[in-house]
Order: sequence, then structure tokens, then C-alpha cells
Amino acid sequence: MEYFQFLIILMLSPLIQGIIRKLKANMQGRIGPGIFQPYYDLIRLLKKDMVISGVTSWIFKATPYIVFASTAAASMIVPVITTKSPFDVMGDVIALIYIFALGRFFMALSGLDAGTAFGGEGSSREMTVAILVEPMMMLSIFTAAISAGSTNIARIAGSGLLFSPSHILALSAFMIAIIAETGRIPVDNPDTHLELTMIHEGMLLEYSGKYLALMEWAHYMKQMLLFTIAVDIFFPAGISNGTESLALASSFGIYIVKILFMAGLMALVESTRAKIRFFQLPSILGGAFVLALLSLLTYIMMSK
Amino acid sequence: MIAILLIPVITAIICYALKNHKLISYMSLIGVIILAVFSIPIITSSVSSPIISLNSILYMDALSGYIMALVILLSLASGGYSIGYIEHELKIGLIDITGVRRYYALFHLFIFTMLLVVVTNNLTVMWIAIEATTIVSALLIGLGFTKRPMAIEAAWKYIILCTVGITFALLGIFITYYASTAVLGTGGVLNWTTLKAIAGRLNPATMKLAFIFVLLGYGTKAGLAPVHNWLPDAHSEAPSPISALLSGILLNTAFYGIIRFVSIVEPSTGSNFTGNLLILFGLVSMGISSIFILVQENYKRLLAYSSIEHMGIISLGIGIGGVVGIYGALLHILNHAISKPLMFFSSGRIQAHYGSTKIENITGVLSSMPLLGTLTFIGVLSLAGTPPFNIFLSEFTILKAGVDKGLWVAVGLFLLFAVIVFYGMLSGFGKMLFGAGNAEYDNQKIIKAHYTGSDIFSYTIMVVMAVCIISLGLTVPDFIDGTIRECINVLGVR
Amino acid sequence: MKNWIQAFSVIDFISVGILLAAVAMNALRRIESCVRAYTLNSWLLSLLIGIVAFMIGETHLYIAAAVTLLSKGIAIPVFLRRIVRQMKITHDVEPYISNALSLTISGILVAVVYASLKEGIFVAGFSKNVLQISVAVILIGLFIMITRRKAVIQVIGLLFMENGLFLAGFSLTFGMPTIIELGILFDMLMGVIILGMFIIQIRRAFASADLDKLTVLKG
Amino acid sequence: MEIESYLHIGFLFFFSGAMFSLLPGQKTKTYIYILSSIGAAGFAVFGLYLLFTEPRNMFSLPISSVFDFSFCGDGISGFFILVISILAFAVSVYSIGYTRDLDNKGLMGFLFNIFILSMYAVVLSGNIITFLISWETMSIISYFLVTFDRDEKSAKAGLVYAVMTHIGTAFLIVLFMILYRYTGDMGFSGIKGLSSQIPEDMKSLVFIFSIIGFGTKAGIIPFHTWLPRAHPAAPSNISSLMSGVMIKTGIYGFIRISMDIMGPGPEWWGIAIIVIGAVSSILGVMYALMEHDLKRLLAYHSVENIGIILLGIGASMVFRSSGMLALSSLALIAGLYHTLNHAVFKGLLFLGAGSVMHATHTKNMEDMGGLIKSMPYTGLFFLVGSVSICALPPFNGFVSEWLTYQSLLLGFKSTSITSKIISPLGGAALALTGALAAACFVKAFGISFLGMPRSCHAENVKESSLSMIIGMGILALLCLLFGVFPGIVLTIIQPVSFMLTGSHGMAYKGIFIGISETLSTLSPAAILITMIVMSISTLIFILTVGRKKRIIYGDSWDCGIPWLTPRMQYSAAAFTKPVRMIFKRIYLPTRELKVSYLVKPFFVKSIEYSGEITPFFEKYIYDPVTGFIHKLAGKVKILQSGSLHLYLAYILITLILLLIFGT
Repeated sequence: MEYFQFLIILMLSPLIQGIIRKLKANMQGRIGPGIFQPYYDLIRLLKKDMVISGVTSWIFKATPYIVFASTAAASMIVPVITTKSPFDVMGDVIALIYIFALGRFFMALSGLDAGTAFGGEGSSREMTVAILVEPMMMLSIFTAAISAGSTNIARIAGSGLLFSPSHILALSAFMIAIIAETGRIPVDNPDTHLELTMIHEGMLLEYSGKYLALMEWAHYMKQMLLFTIAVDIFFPAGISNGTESLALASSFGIYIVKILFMAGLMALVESTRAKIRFFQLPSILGGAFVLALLSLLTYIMMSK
Repeated sequence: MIAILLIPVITAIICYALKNHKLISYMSLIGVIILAVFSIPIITSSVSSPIISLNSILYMDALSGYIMALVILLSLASGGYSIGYIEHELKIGLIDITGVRRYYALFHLFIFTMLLVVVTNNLTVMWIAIEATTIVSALLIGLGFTKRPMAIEAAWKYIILCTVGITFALLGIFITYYASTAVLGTGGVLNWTTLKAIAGRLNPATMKLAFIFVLLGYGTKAGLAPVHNWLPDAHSEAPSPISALLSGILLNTAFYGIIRFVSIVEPSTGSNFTGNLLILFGLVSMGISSIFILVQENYKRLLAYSSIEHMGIISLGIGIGGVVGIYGALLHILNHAISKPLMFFSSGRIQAHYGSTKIENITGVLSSMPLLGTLTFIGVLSLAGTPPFNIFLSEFTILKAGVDKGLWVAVGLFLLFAVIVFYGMLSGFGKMLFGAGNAEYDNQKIIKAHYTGSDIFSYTIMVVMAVCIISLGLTVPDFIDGTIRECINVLGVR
Repeated sequence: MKNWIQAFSVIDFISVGILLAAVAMNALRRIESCVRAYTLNSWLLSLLIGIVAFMIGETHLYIAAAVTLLSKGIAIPVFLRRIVRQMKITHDVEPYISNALSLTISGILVAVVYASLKEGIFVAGFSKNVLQISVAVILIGLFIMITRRKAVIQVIGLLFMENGLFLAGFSLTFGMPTIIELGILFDMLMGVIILGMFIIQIRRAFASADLDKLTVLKG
Repeated sequence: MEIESYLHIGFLFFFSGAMFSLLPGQKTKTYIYILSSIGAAGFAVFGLYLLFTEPRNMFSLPISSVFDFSFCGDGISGFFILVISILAFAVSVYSIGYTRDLDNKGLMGFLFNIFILSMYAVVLSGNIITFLISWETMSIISYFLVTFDRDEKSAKAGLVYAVMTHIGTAFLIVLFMILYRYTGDMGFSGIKGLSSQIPEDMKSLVFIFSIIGFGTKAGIIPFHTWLPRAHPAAPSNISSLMSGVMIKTGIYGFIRISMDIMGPGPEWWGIAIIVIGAVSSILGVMYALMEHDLKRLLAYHSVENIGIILLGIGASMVFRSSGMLALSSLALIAGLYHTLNHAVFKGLLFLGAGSVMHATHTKNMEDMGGLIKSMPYTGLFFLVGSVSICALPPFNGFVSEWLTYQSLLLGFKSTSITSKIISPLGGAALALTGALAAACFVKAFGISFLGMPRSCHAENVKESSLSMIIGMGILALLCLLFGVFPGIVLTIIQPVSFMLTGSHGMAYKGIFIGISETLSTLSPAAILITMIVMSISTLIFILTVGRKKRIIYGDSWDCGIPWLTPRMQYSAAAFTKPVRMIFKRIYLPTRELKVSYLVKPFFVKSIEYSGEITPFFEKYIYDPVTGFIHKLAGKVKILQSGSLHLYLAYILITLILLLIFGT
């Protein structure tokens, strides 16, 4: 079972997306599509023909595979329901972030490949956001890693951390990082194709059919992966340390609850905040960086 | 030894008597070659043991031999280079046949005076010889050769300043004589050998005074700042082969006088006095010249300031003293005497080609004349004190000597000035060497016209010098090393 | 012995005269008077050498005195006068600074010389004053060269320096071999002649013997 | 065979390569690089031997009775020889094709070979004088190579380079002189043996001077200003060598002096190096991001990567000062690993840039575009290089940066609060650097290779010749190899780190690398395999799921306007605009908008926009200093006013001063 825990992320990620959308719609007083809508979307896309710009090169075609494969590989590293993950020797949390970066790198390239202004704009903004997010994310993870004495996610999760001021600070920073990474309000608006506001969608503008399905799916997976990392690192309580099926089952239940909580949080944030101007991003992301920095400093001061 | 002195005089007379410029130039070349051939046995024997002749007026030891070897080598190079140079000047009408005769005659007289400086045992005769070099070379710069008023101005300043300076040197010599009378009882002496023997017993206060005058006097002649002012003018206005001689050895012969004097004064005053003065003069020279190099607009003047800098370095080396310091200084004399003439030769070529001595007027030498450009580049790097070229080695030796003595301030300033000089040299010559060749000057005909027989001869000389620069940068051959060691012995440095 | 002592004061007296002739240069306004001052100076010098020769009875010093008189006292002044006549220019000295200041600085120079040539330097003989005076003459000669605009005066300044030098030479080294003295003299004579040639050249090239024009080469 | 014979073989081939290039005849000269590549192979074997044997004296030759040449080798030299050889080999192969169109083939061949030899000489030098001579020879040859293209710009770049490097050398001379003064020895091994005699203050002075001296060569901020000028000016095969290995000799020198010879120092040394590394890496990559000249961009990335190397080395020094040798070894491994990696991928990128320039005759990215279709191999290899330099798995840059992260994180184990705080911040700096680098290479690759050709330069472009492709291919392969099999590289590096720290550092290797202190493991091979398996299964999934497999090729989305022109593409300037605005405090951007009207203000004839960033260090540090010096020198010039009277007055004044003070 522990060999296949990544399949949870693979299979359930569209569901989480659907739940967030549904919650968001409810909070905004709409009925909204059903929580399985993302699955339908994916199936619909997989059935369609593809229209590809003649300007593009092989990079454009390779990108969906690279993005999907890298996200899937990342999900193998992360312990979902048990810390006895057999694949975690592959890499640690730093490797994870860099595997994400690989996907982002190629996605940004594919944005430039078609030679349109939208794609370039999307790539440019995506990379800019990444510049602001990555150090902050790294720093907040450092706090956890240092206190656990390891960068291995399973070990951090297995160390059963208690909350401390520094962890709360780090968690807040990490949450902001997740918002930015998953392209949610107030950083990006996932529901729009208006060129002035879109970031993530801009890069995907030229994709269609199966490739778009892969890209979207990878995006859902990344979102769920980030939630999983957050719960693994910052509130790992309940995750199983063994492989007995009973423990796994309870662990799975707890996991689902945690993830749903995260999804609810996202929906809440998205519903209560407005999308902010792109050039105001540095102020909130910079603020998050300060939070992460403070978390590290408090940890060092308090451990002294 | 007397033959050596006579050969240039005879050559000078013959050159003046002849009427055909080709004949004169080859005669002159033959003259220097004969001189070289004759000098070899004398120099080698002088290195192993001192020679005294003519009622002990003439005297040669390793140091004299060393400097004489430089004089003769450079005379060869410069004599060979002169042929092409004068041919060119004749062709463009800057000089007539009378001028050619005068030029070669004075050229050989100049050699004679310099040889006289190094072979004499008597301080006053040495003084006379040095004064004679001033007169002869002033004529070479200013009279009957080029018809430009600037050359006259340069020669005038040169002769006035050097004569004034050297007057003080003679005063210093008189005072030395005076000091020696006290030691020897009745008549004093001016023979170097005798003075060296009694040096320890001379009155320190008197010798200090004498040294101040001599240092100022010969220092003027050697181009030490702040009494160097004639040097940039004279070097830049003289014909290139003469500039080479002036810079390569004339300065060194003046310095030879200082070195001799130091070895007399030091035993009585202690090495601190002479050392500090020399270090002071050395650093001031380096400092002033480095600044002038930085903002120089005329490449021949730039080279002249570089001579001042190198004289400063030599002075520093002598001042620091000790076996290593003197070794470095003497090695530096040799290295400078190769690199600087090469630069003057090549800049003479550049001047002939572009017709200007302004840096801004010249660009792309490397593109239009690759060989000349490369030679110049080697020379520049060498003069800027860059490894793997020769001058770095001697500079580093001097630095090491400075560190051995713990003279950190001197070492630090040395490096600072060296960096400024590097910047100045490279920015000046960089502008000339690099960049695209100017189309106007890139005329193939002009370039072709330059490779006549005598030009190939000049280039051969320059290439040989460049090879020396590189090989001396990598290793100092045993015979040179041994000679310098012997010189240090002669000076009595432990 | 009495003769000796007497002679001492005579030597001092004459050397003071040489110094005065040099100092007088500061006040002279015309080139001709400068040449005259130089002539006087040279005569005094050869007289002094003659007296020294008489004192120690060395023959070669007599020769030296005679040669000095001939070259410095007669030949060079004649040569200078000829140049001055050839130049056909104003015969003013054209100093850069006023006579008063010039004299003051000369006085300071003399004081500096007296102050810096201290007791310890003198090891033997009778020549303390003479050495100081000769160095002072040399410096004043140099000072004249610095402050006068005309090329001819430069040469005269130089000649004053040489006279000072000779004075020093004879006072310090009266046993120097004649051949060397002659050599020095010859050298200097050559120097002066060549300088003269240059003065004429300068006049030709720059249409003036004013040294202010000779500032093309700089930097 | 004797070990030295490989050295001799290597030397012989390079030397004969140099000599053959001087022979007349132009046609065959491109083949002398075959000799160079054989020579590099010889040196590589020699370097490997050195790594696994005891330090040895190769030979010494007398220079004069005061000095001699001495060449010694040990593990550190061996490692750097290997690094140089790897790149030299690939670049030699590349040069066969690259130099075919050069004007001055003979000179290039000569300088190329001597340049490589001089770098070997630097790392093999056994005493002060040998080091200085080799060091400056290297600088001078590279100076000559920078000015190889005879134009004003190269000449200026060369001058800045030569002068700065010479200033650096002056500091090195002082540094060596201090060492010599206190130990009385000129040989490195002798100085090392007696280094305990050097007082602590002096050691710190030596340390500071080594930062300045070697840092100038390595291109750390603020001594980097020569680098973005000089590297682009040189022909690309040379830029590749300069950026790939020449600046590493600065790292070598620093390790040799500050770690090997002087031994462990106080903690602040390491912290200083971490700070310098962080600043260099961030500012380096930030300036790179704003460059639209492909080679300048790469040159600034060299500044960045040197910073990353220094982060590792600094961490190593911190640990070493507090005696945590295993951690010190780990951090050093990180630094050296990145040294090797940077040589490989930066070499590759410069070669790629060279191919691009060779084909398009422009350095400006804004004039390129769409090259991946006309130059598929160059495009692929440049992409490999880009991915490697952005430290993305599974390529080599990732492994070394991962190790650097680990060692910086472990700074937490240090005893002092300063290093506890500084090292994770160094990690954050590294993260920022990584993100910026990724943005930068998305720009570099995307703008130059993707999209439509942006100007006539990029149309009708031909792929480079075979040897150039092979040269790049070798390096691209190595990027992957060193990334996937870190065990190989660790085998090479561990002797060096063991020599310097006495500890092996890493727990285990193979396809996994693991750090026992953090229980973290990494296996790029596993990541690669996983990704390949995933990609294949995705492909199968795509092919099997859904009905139709038809692909329709059309135009890009153009919002309905009739046609999309290349000028409507996102440009490099536009791509980086957000970053420029966000970090405007650092970039100090200036912009100029010129609008000319036909009828004001309704009919606009043309709009010209130009924007640039302020080169902070040039404008506010270097220019004022040089300006001041020049101004001062101009004032001093009055001393030589041409007035004879003044000169005579100098004589008088000098004399009087001497009389007063001398006697």
C-alpha cells in the first residue's frame, strides 16, 4: 500500500479542485458546478483534437509530459498516509521544490514558444512570482527542517512536531506561498482569461485537448501536493509511522480531514480577498518573507 | 683596453670623413662590430679579476665589465637600427648628407664617452666623461640633425640642467678628496680603488655632504625625480636610436657613478644614510613618473617617464641594498636596458609610419603591422612589470629584498606605483595597438615599402631583443647571474 | 708661519670678494654689467689660485691660475660679449622677481649654507670659510639662473656656479693633478661654447632669446 | 608508466600545438586543436593520478640565484587539473570548427594552447614566484585573447580586465610577501609547514588580501566589473575557457592560501565568505537578468555561480573553525562540486552562445528567436546547459546546489549564534538566486531559441559544424552524467576534501548520496528514472485514452487581428520588466520616452523607448575613483610646465632640503 500512496494525490487532486470550487461558489452564494466537475473537464479535454500553433517547437510538445511527470515524481517523494514511504530516498523537501521548479521552467518556456504576447506575459509573471515565493518558501521550510534535524519530509513528518511560535510564523508564510504557487486570489485569478490579470492561464493559452488536460491535471496535483507538504510539515499529527492497514486507514481518514480543511481555507481566502495588482505582490510576498525570517530567528533564539 | 677606447674615436673620424651615406652607415656598423669583438675578452677577464692599466687611471672590474657589456650591446643594436632609421629620415628630407656624417660621428663619440665612464678608475675622469656624454648627446639631439625647434629646446634644457646638476657632483667629488686627505695625510686621492680601501676611515659627516652633492648631481643625469625634468624632453625629441641609447645606458652610466659612490660612502656613514636617500629618491621618482605616465598623450614622452620610473626602481633596489637588493637592481639595469630600447626602436617605427607621436593619432598598429605591434606589445608588458617578462623578475627580486628588510611602506608604495604605471602604459599603448587599423594608414604600399633590406635588419635586431626579454623573464643564465654576483662582491656587499 | 697666517686672511678676503661679485649679480640690470661682474669674479678666482700656489709653492697651481685667467677671465668674457652683440636684443636682464627680493633670497641661501655646513664636516686644513663661500656662490649662481629670463644670463649663472666650484676645488684639493684640472676646464669651455651655439640656434628658431618661449615641451 | 609522463605528454601536445600554429599556412591550422584535445586528455589522466597519490614535487628549475621555478602537485591541484582538462578537451574539439572562419588562426591557436598551459601551471605552482609568473601569464594571455577582435570595445574591455586583474595581483604579491616574511620560505609546502609562525592579525590580513586578489580574478562583487566586459569580448571558445575554468583559478588560489596553507582560521572568515558569496550570487544573477546580450548575460552568471561556490566554501570554513570536520568536508564538497559543474555547464553555455553568434552574427537576444528549429542540436545543448545552471533535477547543477543547501542548513549545528543565523540566510539567498536564474534562463532560452525569428539575423540560419556540435555534446552529456551519478564526482572530490579537512564528509554514495547528519538522501538517478517511467506511462495513457489523435496546426492566438508579426512577441526587455520594477532600488532604472508627432498631440509619428539600469558599481565606485585619479594627475602635470627656470628651481630646492635634512 505504501508503494501506491502517491496514487491518492494523482487520483484525488481533481476532486480537491472541485471541492474548492464548490466551497467557493457556496461562500459567494452561488450553487456552482459539482465537485466532480474537474474530472469531467479532464475527460472532455482528453477526447478533443489538438490545435497547435505552427510556430511552436518540440519544447511545446514535450512540456506537458515533463510537467506531468515531474509533478508525479514529486508526489512519490511526499508521504501521504505513512512516513514509511519507500520512495523518499529519492529526494527531500529541497529536491521537491526544485522538481516543481523544473516543471515551472518548462511551462514558462512553452509560454514563450508560440511567439504570442500572452504566453510571454504569463511566463514573465510566473517567473517573477517564483522569484518572490521561492526564498520565502525555502526559509519557512528551513525552520521546520532545522527543528526536525532533517530535510527529509518523512522524517520531518515523523518527528511529530509541536506547535511553537516559530512554526506558526513559518506556517503562515508557507500558506501565502501556497496561494501564490497555486495561482489563487489574491495573487492570480484561476477563473479568468482576461489578459491583464492572468498569470498561470497565460502560459497555457496555446494548449488544447490532451496536452491541456495533462497540464491542468498536473496543476491540480501540484495544488494537492503543496497541501500535503503543508500538513506533513506543520501538522503531521495522525500520520502513520507504520504500514499496517488499520493504521493506514485511520491515517487516510485524518489526512482527508486535513486536506479538506486546507481546501476550505483556500476557498475562504479566495472569497474574502480581492485580486490585487501585480505590482503590489511584492508587498504581501515580501511580508511573508519577513514572517519566514522571523520564524527562523525566533527558532534560533528560543532554542538557544 | 685603450683599443676599446680608440675604436669608436677612429670610427667617428672615418664616418665624418666619408661622403656616401650608405658607406658611412656600414662603416659605423663595422665599427661597432669590431668594438664588440675586441671588448669580449676584456669584459670576460674583467669579470673574473679586475684589470688595471695606464698608470692605474684605467680600471675595470666586474661592475665596469657589466655596464660596458651593456654599452656595447646597445651600441650594436642601436648602430644596426640607425641604418634603417637614418635612411628613412634621409628619404623624407629631414636630414642631409652633412647631417648623416655628423650623426654617425657624434654617435661614436657618444659611445666613446660612455665607455670612458666605465673604464676609468678616477672619479674626476669619470665626472669629465659623464659631462662629455651630456655635451655629445645634446648635440645629437639638438644640432644639425633634425631641424625642429623643439629638438633645440629639448637639447638646451638638457644641457643646462645636466650641467648644473653635474656641477654639484663635482663638488661632491672635491669634498670626497678633501675627506681622503685627512685620512692619508698629505695629498688626497680620487682613485676608486684607493678610496674603497680607506672608505671605512673617512669622516662620516664629510662623506654625507659629499654624497648629497653627488647624488643630486648624478641623480639629475640619471633622471631621478624631482630633478628629472630634462629627461622627457630629451628622450622624446631625440632620434629613436639615440633615445634608446640615452634611456638604455646613458642613465645607467650615471647610475653607475652613484653605485660606485655608494660603495665608498656606505662604509663610513653606514648604510642607512645612503639607503634612505636612495629609497626616497626612488619612491619619489616612481610616484611622479607613474602619475605622468597615466595622463601622457605622447608615447615617446610616456616611454621617457617610464625610464624615470625604472631608474627609481633601480635606486630603490640599491637603497634597499643587501645582496638581494643589489642583485635586483643590477639585474634591473640589464632588463631595462633591453626593454626600453626595444620600445624606442618600435616607437621610432610607429612614428615613421604614422608621422605622429601623439597617442590619439594612432590606432590599430597590431592590425596593420602585426610584427611591429607584437614586438611593441611585448615591450609594453615588459616595461609594465608583467610576468613572464624580464622586468618582473628584477622588480620582484627588489621587492623580496625590501620585505627581507621589513620596508613595508616602500614595498606598498612600490606596488601602488607599479599598478598605476601598468594602467598608464596599457591604456596609452592599448589605444595605439588595438582597435581597427586606420584605412588611411593601411595602405599596403606603405607597408611594403618598409620592408627593405635595412628594415629587415632592424626587425631582426628587435626580434632578438624581444626574445631576450622573454627568455630573461623565465631564467637568468648562469653567466649573467655569475657576473652580477661578482659585481656584488666587488662592491663589497655582504 | 706669519706669512701663512697673513695669507689666510687674504684668502678669506678674496673669497669674500668672489661672493660679493656673485651677490652683486642680483642687483645688476644689464647684461653687459653681468658679464663684467663675471669677469671680476674670474679674476679674483685666478688671483686666489695664484696666492695659494705661492703659499704651497706648487708649480702646477701656477699653471692652473694662468689657465683660469686665460679661459675664464679673458676668453669666455670675450665670447659672451660677442654673443650679446650678435643677439641684437634689449640688453635688459629681465628678472622674474624684484631686486630686493632677489637679494633677500640670496642672503637666505648664504645663511642656509653656513647653517648646514657644520663643524663636523671639516677634517683638516684651513678652508672652512672658503668652502662655505664657494657653495654659497654656486647656489647664488643657480638662483640667478632660476630668476632671469634671458638665455645669456643663464649661461652666466652657470659660469658663476663653475667659478664657485673651482673655488671649492682649489680650497679643498690643492693637490689635484694638473691634467685633471685641465680636463675639467676644457670640458667646461666646451660646454660654454656649445651653449653659445645653442643660444644662437634658439634665437634663430624662436626669434627670441627669451626663455619664456621655450615651453613647448611640457607634461 | 610514470605519473609524470602523462604530464609530459600533455605538455608536449599543447606546446607543439602552440608551435605549429606559428608556422605559416592557414588552412590546416584548425586541426591543431586535435593536439590540444589529446594534451587535455593527458593532463586529465595526470590530474586523476594526483588525486589518488601523495603530494609530490614534479620538478624545479633555477630562474636566478635568488629564485627558482618549482612545480608540485597534490590532490587540490589534481582536482583543478581535471576540471581544466575536461573543459579544455571539449573546447578543443569545438574549436576545430569554430576557428575555421577566424582571420588570425595562427595567433589564436598559439594563444589558445599557451592559455591552457598557463592555467595548468597556476594550479601546479609550488612556490610564490612560479605562481605569480604563471598567474600573470594566464592573465596576459587572456588579455590578449579578450582583445582578439580588433575593435575599440574589445580594447576597452581588455584594458579594464588587465588593470583590475593587475591590481588583484598586486594584492597577491603583498599577501605572498607577508607569508614569506613570517616563514622565510618561498615554497608553498614550506610556508604551510611554518604557518603557525604567522601571527593571527597577519593571517587575517592575508585572508582579506586573498579575498581581494583572488576575488578579482574569480569575479566576486564588487570586483566583478571586468568580467561582464571581458568575457563577451573574447571569441566564444575563449569565453568558455575563461568563464568555465580561468575564474576557477581564483577559487583554487583562495583554497590554497586561505584553507590549505594557513589552516583553520577564526569563524568570521567563513562568515565573511558566506556573505560575499550570497551578495555575489544574488547581485550577479540580478544583473544577468537585465542583460540582453547573450554573452554578457552568461558572464554575469559566472559572478553568480562563483558566489554559490563561495557559499559552500564559506560554510566549510565556518565548520572547520569550530572543529566540525565532517560538516566542513561536506560543505567543501558542495563548493568543489559546484566548481566542477559550473565549468561544465558554463563552458557548454558559452559554446552554445558561440554557435549562435557564429550563425546569427549578433549577440543581442532581441534579434534572435526561433533558432531551435534551424539549430536543433545547439538548441538542445543550450537547453541542457540552461537547465543545469538553473539547478533543476536531474542535471548536475542541482546536485551541487542541493549539497550547498544541506551544508548551509547544517550551519545550525555551529556553536555561534552568528553562523546559526547567517547560514540559513545564505540558504535563502541561494533559493532567491535559483529562482532568479530560472527566470533568467527562461528569458535567455525562450527569447533566443523559441518563438519567431525577431530579425533578419535569425532567418536562414544554419546549424553549426559537426565538431562544434560534438564539443557541446560532450559537455551536455557530462552535465547529465554528473547530475545522475554524483557518486563518480564524489570519488574525485573526496580526496581533496579529505586532504583539507581530514574527513570524508559524506555517508554513502553510489546512485544515492546521503548526509548522515540530516538523514537526508538524494538520488537524481531515481528521480530521472521515475520521471522517464512517468512520462512513458503518460504517453501511453494519452495514446490510449480518448478517441481522436489528430493534431491540427494553426496560427498562434492573435486576438483576431489579421496577422501576428515577430515584433509583437514578448521581448527580453518586456520579460524582465516586472523584476526591474520590483527591484528598482537595486537596479535604479532610467527610462527615456521620445515621442515625435505629426500633429501634436493626435497623430504620433514614432515613439522611441529606451530604458536601462544604472550600473551601480561602475557609476558610484569605479568611475569616481578613476575620475579622481585622472583629475589629480592632471593637476600634477603642472609640475612639468616646460619652464627651465622651474626645473632649475627644483634642483635648488631639492639641494637645500637635502642640505638641511640630510646632514
